[in-house]
Order: sequence, then C-alpha cells, then structure tokens
Amino acid sequence: MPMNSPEKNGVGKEEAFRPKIVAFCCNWCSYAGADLAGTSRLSYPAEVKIIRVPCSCRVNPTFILRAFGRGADGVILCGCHPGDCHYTTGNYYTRRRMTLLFSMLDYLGIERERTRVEWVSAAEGAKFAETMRDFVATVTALGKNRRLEDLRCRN
Amino acid sequence: MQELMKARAAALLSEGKVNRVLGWAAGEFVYDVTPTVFESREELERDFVYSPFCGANLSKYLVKEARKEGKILVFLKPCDSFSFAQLVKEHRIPREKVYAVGVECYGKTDATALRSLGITGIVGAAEQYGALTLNTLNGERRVTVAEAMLEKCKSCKTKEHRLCDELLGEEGEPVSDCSRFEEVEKVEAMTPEERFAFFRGELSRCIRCNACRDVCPACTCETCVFDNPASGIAQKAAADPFEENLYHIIRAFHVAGRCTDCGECTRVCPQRIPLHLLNRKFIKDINEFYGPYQAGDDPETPSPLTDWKPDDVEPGSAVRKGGRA
Amino acid sequence: MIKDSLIPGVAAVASVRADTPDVKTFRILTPEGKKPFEHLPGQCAMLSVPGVGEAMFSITSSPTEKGYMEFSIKKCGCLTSWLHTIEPGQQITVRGPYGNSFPVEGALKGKNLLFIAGGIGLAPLRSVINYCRAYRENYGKIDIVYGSRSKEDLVFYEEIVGEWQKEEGINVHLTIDRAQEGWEGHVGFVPDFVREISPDTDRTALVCGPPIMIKFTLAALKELGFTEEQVYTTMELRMKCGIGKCGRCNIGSKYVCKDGPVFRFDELGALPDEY
Amino acid sequence: MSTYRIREERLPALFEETAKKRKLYLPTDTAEGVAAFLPYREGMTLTASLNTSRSAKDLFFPQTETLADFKVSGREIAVVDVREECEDFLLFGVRACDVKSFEILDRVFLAEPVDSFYKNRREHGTVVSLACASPVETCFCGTFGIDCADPEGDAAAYRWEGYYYFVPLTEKGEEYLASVESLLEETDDGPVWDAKGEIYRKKERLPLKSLTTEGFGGERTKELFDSEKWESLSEACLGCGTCTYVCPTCQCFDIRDFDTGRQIRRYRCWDSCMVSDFTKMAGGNPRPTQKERFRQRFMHKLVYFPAENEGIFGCVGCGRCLAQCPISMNIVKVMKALKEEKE
Repeated sequence: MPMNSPEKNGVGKEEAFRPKIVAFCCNWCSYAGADLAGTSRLSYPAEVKIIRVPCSCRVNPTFILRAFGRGADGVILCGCHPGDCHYTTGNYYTRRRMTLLFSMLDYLGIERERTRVEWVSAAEGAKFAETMRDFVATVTALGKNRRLEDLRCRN
Repeated sequence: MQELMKARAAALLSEGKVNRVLGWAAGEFVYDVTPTVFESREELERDFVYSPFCGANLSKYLVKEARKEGKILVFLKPCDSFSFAQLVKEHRIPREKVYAVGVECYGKTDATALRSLGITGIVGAAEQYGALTLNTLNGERRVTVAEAMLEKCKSCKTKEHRLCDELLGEEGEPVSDCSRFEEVEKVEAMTPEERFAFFRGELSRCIRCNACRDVCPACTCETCVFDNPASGIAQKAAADPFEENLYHIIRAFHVAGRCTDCGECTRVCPQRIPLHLLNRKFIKDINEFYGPYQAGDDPETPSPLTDWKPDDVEPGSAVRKGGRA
Repeated sequence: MIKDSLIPGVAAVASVRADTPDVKTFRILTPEGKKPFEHLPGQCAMLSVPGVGEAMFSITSSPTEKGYMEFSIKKCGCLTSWLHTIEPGQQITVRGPYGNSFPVEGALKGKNLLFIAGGIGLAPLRSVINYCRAYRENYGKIDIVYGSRSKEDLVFYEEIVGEWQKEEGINVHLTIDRAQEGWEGHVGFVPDFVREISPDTDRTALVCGPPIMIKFTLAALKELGFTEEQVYTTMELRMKCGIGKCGRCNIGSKYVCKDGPVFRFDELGALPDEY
Repeated sequence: MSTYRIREERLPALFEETAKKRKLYLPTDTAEGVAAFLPYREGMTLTASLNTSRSAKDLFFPQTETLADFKVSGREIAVVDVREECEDFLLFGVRACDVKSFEILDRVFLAEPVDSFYKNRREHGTVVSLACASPVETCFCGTFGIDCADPEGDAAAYRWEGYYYFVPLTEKGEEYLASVESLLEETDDGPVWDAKGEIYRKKERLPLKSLTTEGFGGERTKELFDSEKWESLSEACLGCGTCTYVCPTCQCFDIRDFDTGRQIRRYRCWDSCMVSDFTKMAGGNPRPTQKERFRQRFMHKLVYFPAENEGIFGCVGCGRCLAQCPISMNIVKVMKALKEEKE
C-alpha cells in the first residue's frame, strides 16, 4: 500500500497547488484494487487519502460534505461494478444517492468536477491508478475548494 | 365552508365516531390561526376557523395525536392529504386512528404575503369568493387571495385529494398548467458562479431556527441527526457558510423521494429563504432520472431512493444532463 | 482585558483513584503544582476536556486541604467516560468555584449534624464532612448514613472505615441495597435505614443522592419530626456556563449553578416542583 | 437639551460621515420583507419596514462567537485567549423596544461575574434610536411601559416633515452628534413634540393597547406554573427556535467545542429553551415534553425574570414572535389565555 507523503498542500505562494483528495473505497473491490495497484507498483498520486468502507452504500451524503468541510478539494467514491455488489444491491442505492447529491452540489454552484463515482473491481489495479491520476489532475486544475470549505478549518 | 366543517365535526363528535378534531383556531388578528385539537362542540363553536389564512399543514401533528387514545378527525387540504398519505405509507400514522376529511382549497395567503404587497397593520378581514376586505390601521384595503398567494399555492399541483374518508365541498382536479419547476429551471440556467452567489445570498440569512425541519411532515425522526451529538454534525447555530450549506443540503436530501412538495418549509421560514428550491430540485431530478414520481400519490410505488434499476443513470453523466455549465 | 469566567484555566491530573467500578477520584493541580483555587464546602467547578465537553462537578476535597483539589466522578456520559480513561499527567481545564455552599460557618455551626448520602451523593458531602472534622470543636455530634447498591459501590470506603469510623464523636452507618457475601452490615435502602436509626430531631440533616432517594429520605425525616428548615440538599441540572447566564439550570427563578446547588428544603418548597 | 436636524435627503451624507469615524450598522432590506442591521456600504438605505426581522441584540450578543482556542499536544493543553478590543460602532435606527432590550440583556451579562465579550461590545457601541412613526398591530411595547414615541438610547431620532431630528441623551450621544456637527443644524424641539403627538394618536388605535401585565410577576410563580392552560397552549408548538432567535431579550446560549483540525475552538451560540436537548443530561431530561419547554419560555419572561429583577419583565413587546411564529402562538396569546383562566 503506497503511503502518502507529509501534507504540504497549498502552502506558500511559490509551491505548486497539491489538492487533498478523499477516496471512499469499498472493502470488497476498489480497496483491493488500490492494493493491487500498490503491489503491481503502479503509481498513483500521494494526494489521495483512502477511507475504507464496507460497501459504497455506507457512504452517507454527510461524509462527502464533511470531507469537503474539513479541507478536501475533491471526493471520489469507488465501489463494485453495478451487479457485482458483495451485498447484492448496495451499489445500486449508492448510484441513485450520489446522482442526486452531485446534481444538488452542482445546482448550488459547487464545481461538479470535484465529485466523482467510479466502479473499480479488485482486479482493476490499473484502472484504479489511472482513475486517481485523472481525478487528481482534474481537481488540481480546478484549484482549492473554496465554495464548500469550512472556514474554521482553513489552513 | 367553515360552517359546514364545524357542523360536520360537531356531528361526528357527538355521534362518538371521533374523539377529537384537528383543525385551525382563530387568533388575535385575522391571519394568526393556530393548529388546534378541539374536544367539544363548544370549543369548535368558539374558536374553529377555516379561512384563506389556514395554510398550515396539519398532517404532521397526526404522528403525535394518533398515538393517543381514540380516533381523531383531521381536515386536509388537497396538498396536506398527500403528506398524510405519505405518512401512512411510511407507517408513521396508524390509518385506523384517523378520520380524514378533505376540504376544498383555492389557495391560501398569510400576513407576510400581504405585507409584501405593502399592506401592514392588519387587524381584521372579511372574505367572499377569494376577495379579501382587510381592515388595517391605515384604513380599508381590498385584495384578492390570488394576488397574495403563498408561494406553495402559486405552484399548486392539484386540487384533488388523496386518502380521505370523506370530502366536504367539491373535489378538484389536477392543475394542468402547474409550473412548479420553472424557478428551479431558472436557477439551473445560471452559470455555476451565479448559482453559487445566488444560494449564498439566500442561505446566509439562515438563523438555524430549524423551523423548516420541525414543520416538515416528512421529517418525523424521533431524534434528528442534527440534534444527535453522536452524529458529528449536531449544530445549534449557523456558525459559518459551510454549516448553512451542510444543514440545508442534508435537510433536503433526507426527505428526497418522500417530500410531497407541500411547501411548508418556505412558508414558515422567518428569514424568507426559498427552501422549496432545494426540495424541488430533488423532485425534478428524480422525475427526470427515474421517471415521474409523486410522494404520497399511491401506497405501493417504492420511494425512488429505496429502489433501483440495473440501467440507472450514472452520477457523472446525470450531473452533466441536469445542470448546465 | 478583564478575566472572563467562561475561559478556563489548565489543570493537570496528579492522580487517579478507582473508588468503585464506575467512580474514580481525580486529584488535580495547576501545571505549577498548586491547588487551582480556593472553595467552600459544597461548591462546584467546571471541568472540561477540549473537544469532548465540559460539565459541572462538585468538589469533593475539603477546603482545608491546601495542596490539591479532588473530584469524584461517576462514569455516565460522554465526558465522564472519557475522564475514566485518562492517566496521571493528563491535562484538562478547570474553572470555578461556582455556586453557594453548605453554611458551615453559619447555620451549621455548633449543630449536631446528620449526613445522609446515597451512591455518588457522598462526593459533595465528603467536602463538608472533612471540613467539620478539621474544625471539630465547632460542631456537635456527627452521624453519617451512607448507602449504595453494593459494597463495591461504596465510594471512599477506605476513608470511611479507616478514618471517619475511628474518630470519636462520629457515627457511621453503612447500608447496601441487596445482601451480598462478605457484607455483615445493614442491608436496605437509605430512607428505611434512616427510619430504623431514628436520629434525634436536634440535628441538621444534609441529604445528597439520586433525586428519588432524596425524595423518600425527606419523607422519612419528616415522619421522624424533622422540619424542612432542618434539611439541606443539593440539586443538579444541565449546566453550560456555571454563572447564571446560559439560562438552562433554573428551578423557577433560581439558577442551580448560581443560587444553588445547596438548597434548604423550605426554599425549594417556594419553587415549582417540576422544571 | 439641544436638538439638531438634517433634511431627509441629506441622510446618505450623514451615514457617509458617520462611517468614516466608526463602523455603522443600519437597518436595511436584505430580501423582500426581511430587514436586518448590516454594516454600512455606500448607497445603503434605511428599510421601510418598521423593524428588522432579527433583533438588534445580534450586535452585542452575536449568534456565534469564539470563547477560546485550545491547543492540544499530547497530554498538554494551552488555552489561547482570542479576545480583542472591539472597534467603535454605531447602531442607527434602533426602535424603543430593542433599546429597552439592551437593558434586560445588561442585567444578565453585566451582572457579576461580568461577561467580558458582551461588555466589550456594549462599551464600544453607540445606540441612536428612532421613534416609531407608524407602529403596527403586533406592537405592544406599551404593555411593558415602553414609549415608542420617546425611545431611549445614546441619542434619539425623530422623523418629521422632511427632517430627521436628533436629541442627545447621553455623553456618548453628545459625542456622536458633535462628530457629525458639520452636517447638522441646531433647532428648537417643537417638531419633536409634534412627531411624538402624532405617534401618540396612532398608538391609541393599536389593537393590543389594552394588554397589561396585571396578573404576572415574580410573586405568581406557583399559580401560573401549575396552570392547566400550558397543555393546550403548547399543543401546536413545533419546538423550533424561531421565537427565541428573533426575540430581543432571549439570551440563552450553549457552549460547544469544534475541532478545526489544528485546535479545539470553544464557541458559544444561541440556544433555545424550546428545543428538545436544551436541558438533556446523561441521566435524562427534566423537561421531557414540549409543554415544559414552552412553559419555561413564558414563565421566564413573565415571572422568573421579574422575580429576580425588581419586577422588570423579560419582554419588550416588539411583536417579532407574533409576526414570525410558524404556528402563530405567541406571548400575547399566552398572556390572554392565562388571564382568561383566572377570570
């Protein structure tokens, strides 16, 4: 499992902006996918902080919002491919919930590129690494999350 | 209508068919009616009122009232009957404890709506066929209910009741030209920057009184997540913009798929935040993504968020479809 | 800027003693090793662990103890559970003292005293008992009636047996709710025990414990001929500020944090009997 | 006492001049029908509404404020005092009811031990009141002996026939008026009396003018507490915080901690006796139903507060709860119902 480097995000003017990314990963697929990426020596950005969840549907909208409040610049949720849920149907509910939540965030004027759902299986280490690289690049281009941050937590 | 309702309630009380009556009681002035439980003919005679100021949705009180002894009669306007039906569907109200009487409604108003027309100092009023003659401190003012309609009534979806034991007055029809999503579409058409600025302006007025939650017939949790210290998001005051966003997003999200669009949240907001814009966005998205759905419409169809289809739209593409850049 | 009561000072936990399975006694000092502040018997202080919470606790050590301050805390909520996990050396915050006190230099002086406590209710009374022991000549006979659920739940057991019981002029009567092996003493609830002991009515009673125990003990005392003016108790309600401003610990127009926690029963009689 | 005046159309210049020397707060419209005290910006105008939807207490007792920060490292804690001297500010256009509410808040916050956060703002704030040219139906300040035609404060303002008239009432008020002297002209106080006379005529027509405090006060604790009316009065109460948050005299607060990731921030925020967890303890809640919570709010204003404060009631009759309660239950209805019961 690749470890993250010490946080030095967005400090100082000269330093390049490095976003903080929270990735909620389902224990049964994407988390294993991340593991596979690690053991296969596929690199993915150190900005990604993984939070393991028992199923993608464990992720409640407040998790996503709180991650942003506490300083995340992007939040990605990874679960099993539809139809492959370890608990049969969990990710179908995730899909509907996140569809509505992300649409609401977009409606409130919060950059829609900061949120993403990806289906990554345990065998897709390469996809996991690629997804994270792409997501980090997207969020880096967007810059710091200012619209959904908690000012009290600003560094 | 008021006399008809009073008579019917009194009759059912004396027949012993119901033990209590949930309705509206007159106040100090004409507009300040209060939801009240009546237990006798005398109380009904003295205080019962049904007027253009009876905007309050009584269905949520049934959660508490139906736990008490005996049967309660409730008067429901068409929009209220959807809330009642939804609560019955969610097993929050035992159907057999309630005698629901549908009453006709042609739109309601309140003091706030009249004040925005520049009518202040209202101390009394007379109504005939939707025309109000207001007695104010600055003289008499005439206005129609239609001119000073509550937000929720301006976008009324139907005049037809759900789940009532009997009906007083005539049954209405769905409103054919209901344009309740127009405002949502207007916001969607803005740029993200404009949308952000718009909602910041509105939500920054929030004082976290929780009236929108406390009045909501879909919010019937025994302990709300915002009151539960263990939830990690229990908050009393709007400490900063993030708290405001979090509270309002989660409030609307928790009722998504169950919100009947009764409009009580917007009606009660002391800071006049258009809260329905959040609830309706969810309703609109649900309709677009998963097919038309109306909470409280029928007892069988599962709520969109407790249901799924293998080929549901993906979160990423849905956002691109719903919102415009 | 002037000192503000709501901004606490830092205190370090010097030692932790497990009194019963769910009560621990914490000895606290300032970081410099001094007693945080002076107090009177019966007064309280606000302890907090930043990020966990703040709550009011009665100071169980006697004002005559010049070196430190002690709090006996029962594990029952979020903050108290956290406190039960800490070890000596941990810093917490403290502010106070708050509230009134038992009138040890006033109405109680020269009187025969009857202390009646149930469970953790002995904590505030311990402060008074030890104060009276220190100024023994100022007080008459002292009787202590103390009961708990079981032998293990008797707080300060060592001190009771080792010091109080041995002192002349002090009578200690212990009871537990249900009989258990190894317990030869009295078994039964405190109010009944008080009836059995049937103390003389020339005493002033100080009653502290769970509300239900206080209620029945008062009834028992009245049966024995005590008047409400002879009985003192302490009250407890939710508090946030400790200085009569946050508005939640009132009984009628009196704030428990400021006008209490010690009330004489006839004073309570003038207040509403609910909250 | 001297009287000064300025033409109505010159008000913007007065605001501009005032704001140069101190922070100025004006009651202005923030949304349709919602007025609030906001920091002055160029071009800001006074609201046409009689009063703001939230009260003026916000400026002295804000909805949230930081009490202290705690830096925690290992077992050690450092307390950081974040208090700063408040800058001078001026509140313009405060109504008589709200001005009176400051006196009630003073009795709580300035009583020993003094609340330094409140005191700081109070000392640096100047209050210019404004007589109510058109009181409305929800007004009942007269019930509590407040005269909306003759407001207190550091200086009082009256609007009359195209002019604003100012009368200094305290040293602070004198000082303020002296600081904007160049824009004012000294005049006799005749028009002030005309303005008051007009208000008195209007007050006569107010529907709540006959409401009195008879039957309430500190000595009525038991009888009012045990009234059977509380059950029915509180029946419809939603348990929201609207009445308490818009009330100028409600001052209950909560103290909470927030972990910012770098430190623990202890803050206080408004709380409401109407909400369910207000008195909740680990062992239970002494006010288990809405009846007890509802009763507490009105008993506090009508009985407990006067009991401890020489008979002064904890209500100023501003009428905000009458206008804003979602279910239209309010102190006037409560007072009338309790009186009716006695008769």
